[in-house]
Amino acid sequence: MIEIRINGRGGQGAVTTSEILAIAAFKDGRYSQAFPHFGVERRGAPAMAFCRIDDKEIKLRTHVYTPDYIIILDPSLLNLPDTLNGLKNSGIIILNSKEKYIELEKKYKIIYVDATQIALDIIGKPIVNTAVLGALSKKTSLVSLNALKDAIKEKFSGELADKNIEVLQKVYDSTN
Amino acid sequence: MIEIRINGRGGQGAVTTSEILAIAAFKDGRYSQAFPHFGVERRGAPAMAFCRIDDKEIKLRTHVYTPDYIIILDPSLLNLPDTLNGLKNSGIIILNSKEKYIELEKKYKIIYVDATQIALDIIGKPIVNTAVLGALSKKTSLVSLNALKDAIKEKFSGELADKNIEVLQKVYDSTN
Amino acid sequence: MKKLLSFGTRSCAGCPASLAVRRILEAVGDNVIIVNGTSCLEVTTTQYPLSSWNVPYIHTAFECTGAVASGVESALKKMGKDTHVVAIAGDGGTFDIGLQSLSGMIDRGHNVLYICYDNECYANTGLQRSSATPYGAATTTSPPGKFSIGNKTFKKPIVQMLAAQKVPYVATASLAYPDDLERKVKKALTIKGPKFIHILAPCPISWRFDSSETIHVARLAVETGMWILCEIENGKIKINVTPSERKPVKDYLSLQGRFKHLKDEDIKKIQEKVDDDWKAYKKY
Amino acid sequence: MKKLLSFGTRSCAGCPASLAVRRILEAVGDNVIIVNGTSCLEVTTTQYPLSSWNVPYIHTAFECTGAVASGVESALKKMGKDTHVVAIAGDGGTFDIGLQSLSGMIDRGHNVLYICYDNECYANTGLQRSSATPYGAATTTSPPGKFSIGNKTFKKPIVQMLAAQKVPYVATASLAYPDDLERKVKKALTIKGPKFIHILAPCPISWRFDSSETIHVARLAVETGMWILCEIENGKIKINVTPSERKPVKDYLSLQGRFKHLKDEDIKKIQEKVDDDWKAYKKY
Amino acid sequence: MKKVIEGSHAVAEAVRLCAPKVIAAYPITPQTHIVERLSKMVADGQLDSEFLCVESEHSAMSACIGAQATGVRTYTATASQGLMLMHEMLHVASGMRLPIVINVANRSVSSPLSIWNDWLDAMAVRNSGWVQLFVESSQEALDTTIQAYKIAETIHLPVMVCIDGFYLSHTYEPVDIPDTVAGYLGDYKPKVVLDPKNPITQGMMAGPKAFQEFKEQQHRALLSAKDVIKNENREFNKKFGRIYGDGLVETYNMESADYAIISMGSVCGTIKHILDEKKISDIGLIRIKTYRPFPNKEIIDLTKNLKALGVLEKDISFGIGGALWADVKTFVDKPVSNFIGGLGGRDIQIEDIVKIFGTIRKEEENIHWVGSQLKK
Amino acid sequence: MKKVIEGSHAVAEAVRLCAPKVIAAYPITPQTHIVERLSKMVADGQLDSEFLCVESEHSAMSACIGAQATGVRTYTATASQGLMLMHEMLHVASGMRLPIVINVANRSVSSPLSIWNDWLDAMAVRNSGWVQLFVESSQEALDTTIQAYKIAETIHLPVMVCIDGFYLSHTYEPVDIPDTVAGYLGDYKPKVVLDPKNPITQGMMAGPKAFQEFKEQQHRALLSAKDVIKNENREFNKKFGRIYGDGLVETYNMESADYAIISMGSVCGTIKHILDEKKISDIGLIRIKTYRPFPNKEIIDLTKNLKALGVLEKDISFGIGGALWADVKTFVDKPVSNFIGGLGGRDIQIEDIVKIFGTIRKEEENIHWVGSQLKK
Amino acid sequence: MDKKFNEGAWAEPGTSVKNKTGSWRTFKPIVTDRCVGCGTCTKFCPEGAIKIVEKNGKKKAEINYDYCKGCLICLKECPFKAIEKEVEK
Amino acid sequence: MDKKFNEGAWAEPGTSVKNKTGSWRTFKPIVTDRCVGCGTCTKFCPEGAIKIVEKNGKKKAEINYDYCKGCLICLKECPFKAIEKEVEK
Ligand SMILES: Cc1ncc(C[n+]2csc(CCOP(=O)(O)OP(=O)(O)O)c2C)c(N)n1
Ligand SMILES: Cc1ncc(C[n+]2csc(CCOP(=O)(O)OP(=O)(O)O)c2C)c(N)n1
Ligand code: SF4
Ligand code: SF4
Ligand code: SF4
Ligand code: SF4
Ligand code: SF4
Ligand code: SF4
Ligand SMILES: [Mg+2]
Ligand SMILES: [Mg+2]
Repeated sequence: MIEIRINGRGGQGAVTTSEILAIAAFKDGRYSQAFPHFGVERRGAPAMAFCRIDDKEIKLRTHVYTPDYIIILDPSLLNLPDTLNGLKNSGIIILNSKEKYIELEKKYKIIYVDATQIALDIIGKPIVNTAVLGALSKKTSLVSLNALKDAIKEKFSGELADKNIEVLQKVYDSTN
Repeated sequence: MIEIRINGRGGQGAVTTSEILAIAAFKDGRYSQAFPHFGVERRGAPAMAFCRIDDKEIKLRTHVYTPDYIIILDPSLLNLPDTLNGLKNSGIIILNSKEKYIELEKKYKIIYVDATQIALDIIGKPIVNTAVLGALSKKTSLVSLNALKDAIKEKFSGELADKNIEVLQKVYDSTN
Repeated sequence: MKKLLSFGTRSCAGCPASLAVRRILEAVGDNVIIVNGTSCLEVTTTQYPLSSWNVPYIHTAFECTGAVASGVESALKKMGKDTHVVAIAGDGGTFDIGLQSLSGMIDRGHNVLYICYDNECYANTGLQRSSATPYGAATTTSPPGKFSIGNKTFKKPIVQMLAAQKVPYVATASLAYPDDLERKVKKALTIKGPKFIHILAPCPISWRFDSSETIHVARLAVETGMWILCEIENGKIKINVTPSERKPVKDYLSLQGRFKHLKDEDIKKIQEKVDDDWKAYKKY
Repeated sequence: MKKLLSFGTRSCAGCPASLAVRRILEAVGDNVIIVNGTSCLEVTTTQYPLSSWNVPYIHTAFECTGAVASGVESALKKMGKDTHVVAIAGDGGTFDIGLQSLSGMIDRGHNVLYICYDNECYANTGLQRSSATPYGAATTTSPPGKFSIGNKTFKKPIVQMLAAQKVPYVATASLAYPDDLERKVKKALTIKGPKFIHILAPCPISWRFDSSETIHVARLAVETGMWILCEIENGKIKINVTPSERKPVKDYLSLQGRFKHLKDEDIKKIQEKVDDDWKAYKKY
Repeated sequence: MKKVIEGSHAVAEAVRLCAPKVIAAYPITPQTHIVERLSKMVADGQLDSEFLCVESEHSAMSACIGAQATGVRTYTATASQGLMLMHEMLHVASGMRLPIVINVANRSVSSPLSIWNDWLDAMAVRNSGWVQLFVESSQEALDTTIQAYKIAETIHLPVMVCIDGFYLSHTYEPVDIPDTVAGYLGDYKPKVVLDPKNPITQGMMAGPKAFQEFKEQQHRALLSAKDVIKNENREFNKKFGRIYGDGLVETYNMESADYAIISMGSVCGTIKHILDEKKISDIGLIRIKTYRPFPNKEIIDLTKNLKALGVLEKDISFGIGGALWADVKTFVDKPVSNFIGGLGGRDIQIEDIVKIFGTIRKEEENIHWVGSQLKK
Repeated sequence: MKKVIEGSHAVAEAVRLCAPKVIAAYPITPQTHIVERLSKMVADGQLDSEFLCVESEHSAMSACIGAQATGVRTYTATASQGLMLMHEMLHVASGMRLPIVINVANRSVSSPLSIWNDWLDAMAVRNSGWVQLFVESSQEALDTTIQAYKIAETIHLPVMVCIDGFYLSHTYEPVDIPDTVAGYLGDYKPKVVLDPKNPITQGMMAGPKAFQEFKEQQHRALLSAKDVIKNENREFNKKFGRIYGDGLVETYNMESADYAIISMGSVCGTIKHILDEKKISDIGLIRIKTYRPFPNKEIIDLTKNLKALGVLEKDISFGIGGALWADVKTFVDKPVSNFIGGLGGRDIQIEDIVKIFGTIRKEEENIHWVGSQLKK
Repeated sequence: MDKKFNEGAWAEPGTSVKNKTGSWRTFKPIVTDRCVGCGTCTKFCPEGAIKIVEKNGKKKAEINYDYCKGCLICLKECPFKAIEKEVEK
Repeated sequence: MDKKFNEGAWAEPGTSVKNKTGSWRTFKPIVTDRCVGCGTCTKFCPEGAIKIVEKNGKKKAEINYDYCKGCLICLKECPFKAIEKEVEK
């Protein structure tokens, strides 16, 4: 079972990210589960969501304490003490950032993606969730590009879906 | 233990009758208990109240099913099937009525009192409860006249108390 | 025709609630569902296994007449049935504990005629103060005493409040004016959406007058101007009965035991309030 | 001076509720007890073990702000203390689930200033319709769709309803007019008995505008006449700001995501309602 | 002073003696006589309280919470539908640790509507964290209401004193009214209050990190009531010369008993009467006075040497059985029969109880509906 | 169709399939997503219902009662404070024998305020005469909500389907949504309705002569739900190929167990996971799906040969212990330890459960607070 | 009663006719010959116990004593003072 | 925590100062020299995070970045357009 945590800020779509990922993983023929770490904090405050992916039915319903992956939607979250909590030693970070975090790279594998810029370019708003998933898909075997596309179509509709797929494809193509 | 039931109509004061009786009995140095048979019926509908008197503490809290005495505040109640329910064989009826009920006298001892008339004369309203208790006091050893007077003073005040005591005395004096 | 409220209710002799319902049902007819809140009316007309109602009737609790009526009306709508829904509640169930439920029903625009019969107290539980109790009245929870003149607030102006919520039809009615009452009920039923009729219901027990005086007291309320017969349609008020010369409120108050402790100055205060109310109504 | 609402509330950036409270407390000072109903304000200012309040504060539940304030005020009275009681609740807690409790508080005449900050929905639970939600607005329980234009009712006229209940002082206020707001709070505190102030609270999250626009939207509400700044003292109304030329409501609506699905005819309907309201207010 | 007064008035006298500063109540049968009497006391200047005619029971409890949090003693009374309607606020009051006192004139719960006595109301709120005390007589109602303030203020939890509707609330019987409770119940001196001089925040949200501990504390505090109640039972006896078992349970005729009937409230008087009159020796009565916290240890001890028990109760926990029976069965490990009766005002008669005694002696375990008219 | 959707949306899909004509609801976290989705379905014409934005939960249940009594299927959902506020009307609904269906997205009860999951809400209303079903997964939430209508309409009692707030309501996972329930759930055909053609009276008062029998009938009807639930569990399986234990309880890993942990709801998933992962053989799980009526016989049978039990529950019945523990102890006569945890959203972690297993094996009987930070 | 095993407490319409409230009376209203059958009293009787009947070609109020509770509103309100009272026996 | 054995959940006043919401910002408002210290922005800041200070005899708005959430109301409402924004790092 793979456990993923998404760290973001209220309003940035950590929850949506986890949901799209779960939908996509299911479309890939696996079992999945996504859920928020629900608080009363408002837009702007640090927020979390969880996702589990497995080849068999997922019965476990605790929070995710020792994630295999952490997706970080906003580099400023790295300033907070808890952002990397529990990440497994072999764990992978998907980080939305223009800049590199060399110090951190010593400890963890980091996948960078400049999600904000790409989202601004294409959607016109800093909606980063599909972008980070694009990078995740490219660099890991966790979820396929096609499944993500289908998941986006299920979750969004019309223009918003199209644009998000564009973002996804762009990130996928440009990540290396 | 002596058990008494008061049968009247809503608004006629069956409950008050039982209460005055209980207060008076206690003033005579005995234990007592009074309580209504509470229904949702309104003024005019048949109504009941109960009273118990004993020389020791009264713990029993059921309704009264087999009264030793039945006080009937209104002779028309005799038309109803349940009015004499449960009266013990040796039981006594205190009946507010001008007229005699010869048939009934064959089965029960009846104490008559023209309470309505006396009350109308003195109080100006057909408030019959003290009148019937006056007759009860005169003809039985259940409760003393003085205790009833004190009870009336406790329950009513001012003119109303005075007039009720007048009624009581008058009934007491005229009953034979 | 079958009596829509049958014989044998358990209400007190001279009961204004029973009488009000007879007049209401006469106007409404039998294509109706009645929704009733806990009250004298409910308790005296339904006791298992007997019911006085010859029209479909539902009671659930005290504070939710508006909400239950909303549910009934919504179900009828979905069933495609064209049956009137008439909610009936007392003043306590309308001014106090059921106000919110009523206001919600109005807000959602349910097609319900809500009628409050107002005996100015919680009569069913034995005459406690409600916010419909008039100034100075003795009730068991606003008793007069060394430190109390009786009820110290003026009656909540429910009609104005509901008119302010833009109920399309709001009216007051009196048992002493049965034709006016029936006309208003009929008129209300022609209007789609929420409607409110407020009937003064002089209660011999709670107000302490002889049971034969119910209508007399109801009439005096109108003649002294303590009860203003009016209709407010889409915010426009129409006064139905303007006494050529209003009798002094004392005539009304002195008939009732609940006011017998009042002093002249208290009565004056009440008279002034009535005079002010008339001024306000006329201006409106 | 110590900030009476301290730093570190958990409200969203651009929150009108936090801002309203800052203005209110500036006017009230520190001799006050705050009674708050469940709402964004409560949830974002008190979470054990941290509180943002530097004045005594109590929250109990959602629907009973008026009743809790009544209890606090009664206790103070008996203790002989001269402390203000200010109740603060959202529109849901005032127009809907707390209306009855408020009306009861008014009826009993408690010396409480009750302030409703109105973000026109249940914001704390994520933007559901309340009876303060304006016509046409999209909320999660009044979503637009094939069979729905969004919210199908007009805003409940709470100010008129409470004025009709004869609250001695009722006023509306706007975050864009902070001096007017503070003046009204101060004035209200000079009046004995229940007082009500209604503050429009444009919420960037629920209304869907940028967090920097809170004041801009609040001002547009006044300039388009959708929000009428007024005071009603003992039934007499005074309009505080009359825009020389009212801007079209479209200016206000088009800034907000919640109205973006509206068609021109819907906007026309809203414009007409505003025009009518102004007529009514002027006549009043 | 000893007088024959109504149970409701006995309660009102107790409240007058404890002198709450704020009383907020809404009328409901059979609670009305209590609050009517209190209104009159206030109107006449015998009691210096604010009496709030609130617009619902939800608001009655809310106003008490507001006033108590501000720093004064409060009081309310209700029954049945009223108790149901304030249910939410019962949890708030106990969670906020406010020592409010309520009298419940126990009455059934709708639907069907019933204004008559049973315990469906109190049992439906037994999870709300209040101390729940059931009394047998008007005297005990008065005494217990006074003790309730003491208990509540000691453990910082609200207390509910249950008196059977009509059976106690509307019954006149001799009651001794103390002249004063001054030497027993001191002034109310809360520590956490709403005060501009020390502007603390009350009634907060608590997140997953802290919430559970507050509930554990609350449970502990409620359990600690057992000792407090026992103690107050003794203290009260010292001052006023009246005592009720050990405060938690009272036993009667248990000296040579092989069996016991367990019950609460006024029907225990009837049971005592029968035990006396019929000179029964093999059956005793265990009257539970303190229902919450539940006197589990006491009941285990008292029943240790018995052959079988019967629980007589005026309530039903639908889909399981009598609530009191289930509580007893939770701790007692021998045949316990359940007798559900007196619902909606059905009078439990002498013959009913005699029959119950017979069934208990059979040492079976079944649920019986007292006087049922339904086919089996 | 099998999709990854939110638990709340799974419930909404179930409701859509059952097509109640009137839905009345008031928002409260974590129930909101259910009713928001239903609003949207109505707005889009996917569901032909009146959606009433009522002004409180008390009114939500009242409106459902009114509509159901008029003759249509109804629905509402709530949680926590909302369930408390409608408590009075829960009793009215069951007493009136109206087959209303509610989903409760279980959340704690104030004070302190908590928006997070536990069962304090559902447990506080366990006396109200409703069938109470607890589910483990979103799929079960969907399936059980459909069955709820069938059960309710068969026994003429309302049904409450409890789903853990957030843990289920806000979780996305694969759910199979049936195309139709037409072959399973027929049209709603009540006999006693408000209709001018047959103008009967509903919601009456009943005096002492009749009231108790109505409650006895109601209790019997609720007990009769056991067979109905078992049957619907099988019928549903025939139509849709999914089954949950025998409908009352579900067992897991009990084949060679000496001990069992008894619990309800979503945490059972975690327990199953641990039993699997750690290949535990001496401990099994008994998941109670039907909490009311209480499956006493089933539990007695299943535990007959066990050495000891543990009850894990997210609630506390103040002054006595866990409510579920007390229920189990009422019928089971061996050491049963009580583990109270997960209150106010405290996450019950894998280590917590491992520890619980250890304690159960000790065969003691105590009340433990899972992860307590308080001193003993 | 068992037949209602699966139903709440409901009642057939108008069954309270079984409840003969005539027995509640203290005073009994008597319609005298002064009655002209104007019908006023019928609108004011809380029990609905008065109806107008034709007798010998004349309209006249008739009181249903099975249900009349004796409130005497009719007596008070009759514009022709056509109703008198007597004490009920 | 045990000390509160007999108390509900209550809090000391103003303790939320511990909750530094400055970390929530996406954009950071910067007061430029165009500021004349008119104070308008202080009445509109939902966080109460702006105060007017004297610097070199000139009044000027000062933002408390520990708590400013970056809503940019101040930027929008400043009559002198004296506030600018930058992306938070
Ligand atoms: C929640 C609740 N509280 C209290 C009651 C008790 N109660 C029943 S009827 C009633 C009085 C009703 O007053 P009103 O609505 O004015 O009708 P009336 O009895 O005067 O006809 C009261 C207080 C109740 N049934 N439910
Ligand atoms: C009885 C009850 N029902 C529902 C809720 C859930 N709830 C908490 S706050 C809230 C919304 C409050 O709306 P409003 O009063 O307008 O304040 P806002 O959140 O918009 O600031 C709701 C529905 C609750 N706490 N209690
Ligand atoms: S108390 Fe008044 S309203 Fe109630 S039944 Fe009697 S007369 Fe009618
Ligand atoms: S949702 Fe609106 S009102 Fe609520 S905290 Fe956020 S900005 Fe403030
Ligand atoms: S009794 Fe009087 S009121 Fe009645 S019909 Fe005859 S004349 Fe008319
Ligand atoms: S006395 Fe009253 S009840 Fe009898 S007929 Fe006349 S009005 Fe009707
Ligand atoms: S920043 Fe602008 S609004 Fe603020 S003080 Fe300076 S000039 Fe005034
Ligand atoms: S950006 Fe917003 S929070 Fe920050 S100082 Fe400006 S107004 Fe205040
Ligand atoms: Mg009334
Ligand atoms: Mg709001």
